[in-house]
Amino acid sequence: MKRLFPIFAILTAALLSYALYAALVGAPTEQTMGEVQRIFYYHVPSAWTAFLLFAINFLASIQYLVGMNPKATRVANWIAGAIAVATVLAAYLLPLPEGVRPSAVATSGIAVVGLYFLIQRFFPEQKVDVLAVTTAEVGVVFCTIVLITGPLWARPVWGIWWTWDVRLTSTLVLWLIYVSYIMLRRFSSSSQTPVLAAALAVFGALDVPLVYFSIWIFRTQHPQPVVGGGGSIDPRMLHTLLINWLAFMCFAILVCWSRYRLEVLTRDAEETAALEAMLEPRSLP
Amino acid sequence: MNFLYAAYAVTWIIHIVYLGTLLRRYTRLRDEMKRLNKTED
Amino acid sequence: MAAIPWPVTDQSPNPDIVGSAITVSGLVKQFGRFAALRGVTAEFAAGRFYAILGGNGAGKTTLLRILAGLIQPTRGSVSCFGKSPREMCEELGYMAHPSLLYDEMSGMENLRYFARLYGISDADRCQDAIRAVNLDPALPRPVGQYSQGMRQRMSLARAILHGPRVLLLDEPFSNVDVASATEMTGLLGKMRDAGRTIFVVTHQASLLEAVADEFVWMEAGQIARRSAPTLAGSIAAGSTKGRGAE
Amino acid sequence: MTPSTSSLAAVTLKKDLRLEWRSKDAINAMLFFALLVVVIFSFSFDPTAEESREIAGGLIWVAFLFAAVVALNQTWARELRNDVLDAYRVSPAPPNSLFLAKVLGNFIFVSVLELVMAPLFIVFYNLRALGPSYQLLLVGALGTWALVVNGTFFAAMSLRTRSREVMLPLLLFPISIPAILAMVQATRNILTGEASAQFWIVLLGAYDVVFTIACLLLFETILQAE
Repeated sequence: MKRLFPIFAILTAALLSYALYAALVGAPTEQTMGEVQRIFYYHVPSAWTAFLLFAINFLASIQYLVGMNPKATRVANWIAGAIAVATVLAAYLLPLPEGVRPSAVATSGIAVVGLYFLIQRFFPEQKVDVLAVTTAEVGVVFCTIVLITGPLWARPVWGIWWTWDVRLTSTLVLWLIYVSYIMLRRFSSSSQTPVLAAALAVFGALDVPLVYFSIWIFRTQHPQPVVGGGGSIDPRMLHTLLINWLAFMCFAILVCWSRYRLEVLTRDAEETAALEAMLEPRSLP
Repeated sequence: MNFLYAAYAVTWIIHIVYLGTLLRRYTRLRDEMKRLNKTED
Repeated sequence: MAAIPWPVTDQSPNPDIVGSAITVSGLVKQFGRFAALRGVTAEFAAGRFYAILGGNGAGKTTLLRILAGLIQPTRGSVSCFGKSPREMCEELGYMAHPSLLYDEMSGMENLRYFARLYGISDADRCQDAIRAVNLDPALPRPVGQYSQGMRQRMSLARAILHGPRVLLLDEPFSNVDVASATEMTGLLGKMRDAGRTIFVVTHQASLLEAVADEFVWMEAGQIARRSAPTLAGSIAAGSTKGRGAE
Repeated sequence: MTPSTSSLAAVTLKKDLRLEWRSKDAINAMLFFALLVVVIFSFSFDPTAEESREIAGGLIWVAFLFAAVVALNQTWARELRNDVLDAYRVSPAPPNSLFLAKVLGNFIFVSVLELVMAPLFIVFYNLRALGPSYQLLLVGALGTWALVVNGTFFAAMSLRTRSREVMLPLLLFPISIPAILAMVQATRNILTGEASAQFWIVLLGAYDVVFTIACLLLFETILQAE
């Protein structure tokens, strides 16, 4: 495992440089937005990565909460299985919005549930909490990048830094929730911090659809100067985007890997320190 | 065009700063481990 | 204390609770960079009176709180009559260093409320519990204006109100005058005789020499020694330092 | 033998109200605080009729939010004195009774504050609803519940943190964003009478249902997480 890390790091570096070249030189220049559109190759992969990390955090948090009780674990596993079946059925039986393929819905449903079981299989007990810490923190880093590159793109293209657009605002709220998640972890004085944090993550996940929905309605009531959208994407652009996404995913895995090891070591050190502190001589009354 | 470079710069600055904090935490942890091992002997 | 009709005699010792009442194995409790317990393994028999003794930070209170189900151990397990402390909470009576009472309400009002938490809406049982600790149920004063000794006794009344099989008491005699303390130990001794298991965490071991069945000495988060209830060997225990706890 | 959740919640609520009545710790300070908030808002935002109608929804709810946070921070203060909360935690009483009692208590408390503040706003800002004004009551009740149910939960969560009083708004505000948006928009729509507030009321109701269920499911875990 340890030898794998540098190999993976070198591969990621190579992939990132190729992706950068593809983004800056390889991809064609967009007609209406010009060169600035190339921010897109950094902005969008970062956003997808951040959302994926937050999703993993949510699954890990649920896992942690139900993992405290074997009965709850069993119930949750059945529910997860039922959700997978329900998404597949819904994908093929219910009418879907224009342009959404049933296979896409079915695959994503199965993927999320599969991820849940993968986490359960490979991250038992306390490890799942380490995973939650890691993904939340790295997710916030990526989300911060999304929030900064977003306005840098919007300013030259739309003429404004910020608009209360659905995606922008939802991302901002998600960022706020996860910053408060990290704060809670830092300020907690409980020996059961993971439980508190996991509960907050579940609340955050419940909040996101409500945020998305409310802002969506809010925005349709207040038309904003959002331009563009629609139309098909140049295949070379799509290629560049996907390469960049792959590169950023690898980079995220690399960072998570380091963070994960750091957290494991910190906890070990804490335990050793705690036991050592007890051994210092003290006197009976 | 400036915006493009600004965006790229910001992205990497944030990543590097975060990696820097990770590195700092690592070194601090290593020091502590060393100290703990010493007291154990 | 003349007669203690309740809760000492209302319940004869349950025949199925012979043998060990509480078993703990490998208890470790870590609070961040501080470990309060580091591997406590012990068996405690039913119907006995244990005094848990030890210096500050020896882990006495943490052990008691784990037995009460208030905190979860980092590692290790607790079994109370074969169940977890949370499942047995109706059979546990817990008294902490703070009074666990509302200062603004009178003793009786407090007990009426806490009785409801155990599903008891019978005022007589509250009155009996207050009388058992030798206080007057009709006292209208709010608990905040009680003396420390009265407050501790009222707190004991709250802990024994529902007739628990196991009593967990943390420093019940701190700041209590000797007369009240002797009364309280007498009551506890009678409750033990009625088949209840009693744990008392205290600094004042001398008060319990007469009534306790066993002294449990804790040191540096472990049980250092279990001995007959006498202070004679305490100096030897005090000199056992740190790691030599096995 | 364990008492039912609702009857125990009623007993606990009665006990809380009685204690509050006896000590009047919080209510007097809170009422004065609420008054101050309204007066300062009136200075800060010029209350001329037409504009004020547009922004009043936001102003009122922001003021209520501040007052509510101060009230919510007091929720567990009484249970922490003498560690009374531990007495609850060792008992077989269902944790959700305690939660419901606290939520209802806070709901009453914050409603009283709002009832004091609302007329002041109406007077200072010369407000009059152009839309169906009975809906304001519904928005008020649902909005207050949204704040109070999550607020009580997060106040319990921040019991286990350092700098408790600061933690509560940090946890509560991000999660409350959709609810606040819904309250503000509904109030604005009703005051200006330009659009229907129906969607926002439904959203607020959905928010209340979702988070009430989530709180009831998770409160025991939080309460026992020491």
